[in-house]
Amino acid sequence: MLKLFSAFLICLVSATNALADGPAVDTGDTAWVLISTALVLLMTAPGLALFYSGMVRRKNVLGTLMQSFAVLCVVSIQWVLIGYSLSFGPDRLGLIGGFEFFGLSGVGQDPNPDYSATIPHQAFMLFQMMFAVITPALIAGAFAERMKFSAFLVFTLLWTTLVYDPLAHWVWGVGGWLRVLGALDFAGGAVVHISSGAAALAAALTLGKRKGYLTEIMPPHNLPLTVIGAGLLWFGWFGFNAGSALGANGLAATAFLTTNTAAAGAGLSWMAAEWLHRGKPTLLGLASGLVAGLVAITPAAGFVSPLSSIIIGLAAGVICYLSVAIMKPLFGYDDSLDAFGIHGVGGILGAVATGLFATTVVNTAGADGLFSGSGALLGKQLIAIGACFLYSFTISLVILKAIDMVMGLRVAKDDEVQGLDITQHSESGYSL
Amino acid sequence: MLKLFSAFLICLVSATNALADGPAVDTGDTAWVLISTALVLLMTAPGLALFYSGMVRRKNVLGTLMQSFAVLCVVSIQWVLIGYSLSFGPDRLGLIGGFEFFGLSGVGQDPNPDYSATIPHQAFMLFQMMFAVITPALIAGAFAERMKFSAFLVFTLLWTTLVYDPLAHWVWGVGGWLRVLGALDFAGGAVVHISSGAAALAAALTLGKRKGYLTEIMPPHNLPLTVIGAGLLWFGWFGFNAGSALGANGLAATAFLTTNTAAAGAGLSWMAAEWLHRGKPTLLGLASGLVAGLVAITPAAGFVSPLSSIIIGLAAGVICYLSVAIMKPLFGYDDSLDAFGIHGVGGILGAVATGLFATTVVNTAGADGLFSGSGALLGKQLIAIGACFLYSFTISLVILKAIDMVMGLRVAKDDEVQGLDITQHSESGYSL
Amino acid sequence: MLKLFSAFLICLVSATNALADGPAVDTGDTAWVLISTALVLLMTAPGLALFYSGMVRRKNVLGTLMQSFAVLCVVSIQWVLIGYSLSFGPDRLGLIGGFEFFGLSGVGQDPNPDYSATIPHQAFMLFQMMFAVITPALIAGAFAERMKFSAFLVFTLLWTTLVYDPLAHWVWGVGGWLRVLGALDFAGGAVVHISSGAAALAAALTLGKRKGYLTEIMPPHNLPLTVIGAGLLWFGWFGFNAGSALGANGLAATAFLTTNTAAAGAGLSWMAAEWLHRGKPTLLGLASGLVAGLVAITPAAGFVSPLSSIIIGLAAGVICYLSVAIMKPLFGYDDSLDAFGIHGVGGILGAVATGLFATTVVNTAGADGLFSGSGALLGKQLIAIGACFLYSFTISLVILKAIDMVMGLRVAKDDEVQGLDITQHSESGYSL
Amino acid sequence: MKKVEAIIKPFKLDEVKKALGELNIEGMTVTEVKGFGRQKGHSEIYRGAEYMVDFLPKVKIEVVTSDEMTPKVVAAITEAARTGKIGDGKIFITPVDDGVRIRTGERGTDAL
Amino acid sequence: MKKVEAIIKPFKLDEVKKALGELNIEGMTVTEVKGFGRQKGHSEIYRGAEYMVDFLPKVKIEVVTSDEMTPKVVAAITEAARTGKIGDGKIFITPVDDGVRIRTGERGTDAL
Amino acid sequence: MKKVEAIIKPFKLDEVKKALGELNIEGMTVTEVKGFGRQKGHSEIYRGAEYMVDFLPKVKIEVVTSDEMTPKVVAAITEAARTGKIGDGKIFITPVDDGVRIRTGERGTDAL
Ligand SMILES: Nc1ncnc2c1ncn2[C@@H]1O[C@H](COP(=O)(O)OP(=O)(O)O)[C@@H](O)[C@H]1O
Ligand SMILES: Nc1ncnc2c1ncn2[C@@H]1O[C@H](COP(=O)(O)OP(=O)(O)O)[C@@H](O)[C@H]1O
Ligand SMILES: Nc1ncnc2c1ncn2[C@@H]1O[C@H](COP(=O)(O)OP(=O)(O)O)[C@@H](O)[C@H]1O
Repeated sequence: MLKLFSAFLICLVSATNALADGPAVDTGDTAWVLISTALVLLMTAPGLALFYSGMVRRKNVLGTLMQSFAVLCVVSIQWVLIGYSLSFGPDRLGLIGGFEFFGLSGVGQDPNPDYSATIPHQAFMLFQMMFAVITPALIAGAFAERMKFSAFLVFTLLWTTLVYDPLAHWVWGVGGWLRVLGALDFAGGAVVHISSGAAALAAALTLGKRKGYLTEIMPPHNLPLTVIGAGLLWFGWFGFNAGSALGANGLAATAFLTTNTAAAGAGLSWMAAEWLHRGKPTLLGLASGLVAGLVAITPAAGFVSPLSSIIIGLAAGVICYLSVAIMKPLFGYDDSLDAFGIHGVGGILGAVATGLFATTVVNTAGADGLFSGSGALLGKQLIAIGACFLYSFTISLVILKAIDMVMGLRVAKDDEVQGLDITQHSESGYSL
Repeated sequence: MLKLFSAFLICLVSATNALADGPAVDTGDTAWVLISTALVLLMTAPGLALFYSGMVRRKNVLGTLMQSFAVLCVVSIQWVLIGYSLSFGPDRLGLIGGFEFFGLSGVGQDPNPDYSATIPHQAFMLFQMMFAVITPALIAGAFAERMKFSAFLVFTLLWTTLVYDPLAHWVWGVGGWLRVLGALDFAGGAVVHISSGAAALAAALTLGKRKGYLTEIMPPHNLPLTVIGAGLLWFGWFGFNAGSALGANGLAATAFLTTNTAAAGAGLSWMAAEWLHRGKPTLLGLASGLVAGLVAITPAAGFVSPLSSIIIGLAAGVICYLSVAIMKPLFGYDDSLDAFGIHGVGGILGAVATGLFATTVVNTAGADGLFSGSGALLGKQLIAIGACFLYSFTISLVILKAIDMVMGLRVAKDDEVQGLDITQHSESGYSL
Repeated sequence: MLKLFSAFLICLVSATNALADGPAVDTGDTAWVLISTALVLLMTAPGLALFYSGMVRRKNVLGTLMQSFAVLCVVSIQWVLIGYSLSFGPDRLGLIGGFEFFGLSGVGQDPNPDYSATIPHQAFMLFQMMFAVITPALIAGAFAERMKFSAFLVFTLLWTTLVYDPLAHWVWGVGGWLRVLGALDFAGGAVVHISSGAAALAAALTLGKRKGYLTEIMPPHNLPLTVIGAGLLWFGWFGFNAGSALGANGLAATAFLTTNTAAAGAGLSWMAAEWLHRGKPTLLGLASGLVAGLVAITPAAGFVSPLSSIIIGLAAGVICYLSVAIMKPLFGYDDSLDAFGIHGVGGILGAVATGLFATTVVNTAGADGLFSGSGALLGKQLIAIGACFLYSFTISLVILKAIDMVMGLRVAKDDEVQGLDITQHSESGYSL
Repeated sequence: MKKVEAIIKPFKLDEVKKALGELNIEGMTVTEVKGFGRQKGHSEIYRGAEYMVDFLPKVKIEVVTSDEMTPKVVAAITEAARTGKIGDGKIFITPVDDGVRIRTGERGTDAL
Repeated sequence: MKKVEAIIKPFKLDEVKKALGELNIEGMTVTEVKGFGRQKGHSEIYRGAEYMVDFLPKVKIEVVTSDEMTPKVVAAITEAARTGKIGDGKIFITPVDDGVRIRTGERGTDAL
Repeated sequence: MKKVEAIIKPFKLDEVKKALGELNIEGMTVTEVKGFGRQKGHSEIYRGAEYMVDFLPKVKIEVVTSDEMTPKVVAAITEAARTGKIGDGKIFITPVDDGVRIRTGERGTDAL
């Protein structure tokens, strides 16, 4: 803490060592990464905020929106102070980054060639920040409509620091053990989606079901909000995936393309699955499917061909549908907005698919997957999936239990009935 | 089909011939085209989806949103598999592209200098994809609130393949007969707006009026949605028009500028026309007007001066207003959300205006129009307008009649009364 | 007028002197400034339009949306015809720009090195246009729910021409007296926020309170709209601030970073202040706070370190909260949506903070503030604040009084009760 | 005085209003309600889960009228609101002791 | 027991509530309704087409009260809701056989 | 015939519907209303200003039924809607002169 504070003081005065001598910044790459960063922010707020809040009941619309916005604020600060350093600071044992970048000391306007030689180090840091922001916001889907806001804030801060930051280091940090192992994760299939999905499952189990779950009808209160959110997610995901090329180049174009086709394929296949299963093609189904496709293509986006991405998308739509419509009722947990069912399941699917479909023809910096003749990658992907899932699930469980003991996770029964908006925030969403 | 499938297999393995030797990619141009591509996606979903769905009655909000999203999914796949090849594949007789690009075979990370020498071929293909996506989505305005969803899916697929792809080839494909002729269409006045407008008219005539049209009040159910859509359309249209410069250069700046002023002028002039005619300046009028201005400037954006664009905008607002408020009731067709009245009429207006206002002072790759002393261009524009309108109108009519015979175009009377949301999708938009 | 018209004719024919010889355009910088321009448009419409319209009562939702959209249309035209020239045309006495750029004559595709050597002059002009657009739209928050639409149009045109254009020249125009003095305003703290805040106060005082103010409950009618707006404002503000670097470089990254952290800090600190003061953390509070943080960082964004930006953000959230929750009721004016309380107060705070926290370590083109050892800058900042506030306040008052005498500012009592939507625009927002 | 209270299908409102207009009925009050009855509802599907929604949107029209007019009003509504299909709705006639026009203070049938 | 049912202009609700409070009326039920009457509606314009909207937003207040209180309640509402302009609304008084407080099962005026 | 009019807490609607179903009551009409009573409201905070909201969301159920059934209906609602906490709501029983089934023109209890 003292260390942090002195780093803070130093930075305040000496600031961001904005020298002008290092490797040259490419303006095109920088423009692309900056706009991609903005796009990923848009995914969280208002994108995900709307996607989720349209699905809850009217009385919880603000509480749900609030979660995404609060995460954005909290993690934006955490990342600058400690998160970036824990994730991307000099390696310690393959497990975590060191303190060197605390308070962004040493993170300036020049490129850091370890991560991106053509854009300002701050631009790389900002792009990564938005990934750290969206991940805990995704988890909130699992415990929608019943978590105390104060507990949520504490959870966000702890989870980001204890789960997200180490995982980001494992997979993306120079020296991180999964990176060294050779597991591929183009834009965060494991770091973002598997980790948030595993935490979501832990949260759904720890918090328990909503009052009235499966006995009362809980239809989405405002599907147009959800659909605006889905549209913004699709739009923003181009920043997420194609931005992960860290430059405006051919690889970015390929990642953009695979992202788009996977989303389209999964939107259609979820719709088709529900049509066959329930007799009607629904808009919420199409929207859920396209998100599932975006999730599944995330780890693979820069490693697979366009046609492979269609297959990944088609599979993601069907499999996530089954996990949500069949598996969830079977086991009976209340993953309210399907954070596990879509991000957990879709993320695992995508990580496996990367092991199957990756090809060095698309990206020489990648690897060849099973269908290009090599099984090694698939093995590494399975290790990465297992490690990320288990680590996130376990630590999330510990954090949640601890918070529950100290301050309680769940709002009072009466408050749940009255809704989060009035009881947690003293506001009403609408007076239409 | 077999051919397609083998092309598919080849691509899956050998993928996107991502070599690194061709003409160099410019990162700034690539950043601009990629973000422009994302902007055009945003225009369709959620932009147009919201613009349209706010105008329908509450009971059809999801059905209307669904159309734009479904088009996005369907055409994203169609374009990768066959659409791009039919539009931009090697020319056959000036009428259609060949099979060479099926499944994106040969469409890789290197530039294709035939179309854009400074960005990856895949980026050009993606940018064009989003144009193919939005066009059939526009048509849906004409038959809002009454078309069967299954019929809509079939229509979208057929129309894109049989109408859009050939027209894109005629106007923009190397060797396309209208391109060879010298007709100018900077960003799709003919390909996108005239073609969708003509199809919209065909659809309004084929499907017939909504139950209660002109006898019942059918006010927009949620104008804020429409206005969010209008704002996103304006924003996205910078990608549509300025992105059509295919680079981040002076021409892009000019196209950006003419786009903005035309939208502003048309928003004001529609508002003023309605104010004079009906006594009040309406928000829906201003929003409709700005879209009309965006439509009208589309073919002209990179060929005319800023002040010309103001004039084009002012004209578009008034003329589209008259077509919607005077012409439509006169003839009595039910172009429900004025897809013909705004996109057809505005597109024709813009193509004519290009023949009048174009000047090589703005763009040496363009041509001089009537007001710069040459009548030749205007003649070519009229040929292009006529050809595109007639082709689209005729084929659309044939497609619609065929679908009607095979599976029926229109929902049952009772279903129309109950609304598309419940009868087609088993969902409700709101439980507020 | 005649002059204007002939300039107009010349431009129409000779157009935008689109030569190809001047200093070279950098594609990356151009891509960044064009997309930033689009982002700032998005801030006004639909961003600010939604932010404001969600807070009014249902009966005024369209009237409030209409104001932002109408400003966008009116100022887009005004800027092309005269505004840009008055602001950035060759200097006259340090006070105003000359007529040289009327009708954009001489504003072409080549860079104008006076302002930006690496992007087309038109791109610079467009970027500045969007600042001129948003500023009067901000003021509308002060007189929401009671101004005549016709009076609003006249006010917008006069205010932009008589207040905004000169102020932009003072601060940013080559030769402008505040620029010469050395006052710093990175992205418009004084030009945009202090000027609109001062005008807002003048408007709140001139128009008087809404009927029922403080006696009736006037809760926001649709907070999700407000929150969508807040999200779009955050997203767009990256264009506003980081775009003000006028290139895709390290400075843009720093401005992006300070913008984000200030918004996050202020969102949290407003929330915390309200939590302490009223016992609940509200979503409207968090959203208001983040906007306050964005306002406060605007003048400082490219001059201060990331950690300073957190402090500025934290301060902005608390101080703007106090101005809105304590100062406003104390004095009893009805600044309905807190245009003065957030933009005026936040803008002043930011300009002062620039004088305190600025450091040449971050930006050599900047200056050192008090905490880097030099008090001179702070003095200049205070002069700039005083001059901009007083000029805007005084002229705004004169304009408003004049309009009131000629045509009346305020709708009739009965119309206020019935709402602007029906009485000014003959429309209803919803029929849900 | 009687209050005639009709619960009808929403899309029949215009026709009923017109029919009442022909009787020179100059006032009525309309409420959006949800009806439960023999007419069956519809199912809705959200993420693969199917719900039965058995409350249907209906419109309630209230007309207070003189005893003499009551049968005519009932007849007019019955005719205008009928489609012949299940769910057409009900009319209930209830007694009203008195009425007041707030603006003038008029009482009884003068208040209508 | 009587039910006093008043249809008033929405912005008068607060004043009426206050006036009833002064009578120690401690309960009421409020519904948003649409009214059709002598007060003319307004026109709306969508893409150049003009519609007459003749249903106006009104608020219905229902107060069940004892027979003795009824005239006072009626008087209080009449006074508080009056603007003197057309469309101020109506009050209807209807008989109530009995009332129950669900929480306690109390009956009659005790239930109020 | 009587109209039984119950104002209850919204989340009790399903239980009340079920309880009525057990009595073979096959029709009812439901309205969203706002209630004011002994149950206190909640405060809302907007930009530091605190408002008291004393109107609470309630649901009004109307069931028209025969005189014989009326006590049973009242009892069923009372039981199903009770939580024992303040604000559970009221039931009012009012007389109905006649009823009509619009579809068939049936009258009286046949219309139900
Ligand atoms: N006993 C009742 N009390 C109050 N409202 C009723 C009653 N029965 C029916 N309704 C209302 O009348 C509507 C139509 O009734 P329903 O049984 O569906 O068809 P029908 O009118 O053809 O008999 C219902 O939706 C409900 O609103
Ligand atoms: N006969 C009636 N039955 C039921 N409601 C009525 C009747 N007449 C009027 N109303 C209600 O009273 C409101 C006011 O009536 P209106 O004729 O406009 O003005 P006024 O109350 O001044 O006579 C109407 O909007 C309607 O809701
Ligand atoms: N006199 C009344 N007339 C009409 N409705 C009433 C009356 N008193 C109460 N109500 C309704 O009943 C609801 C519950 O009343 P309240 O006094 O809060 O609790 P309780 O039912 O436990 O006595 C109120 O919200 C209101 O809708």
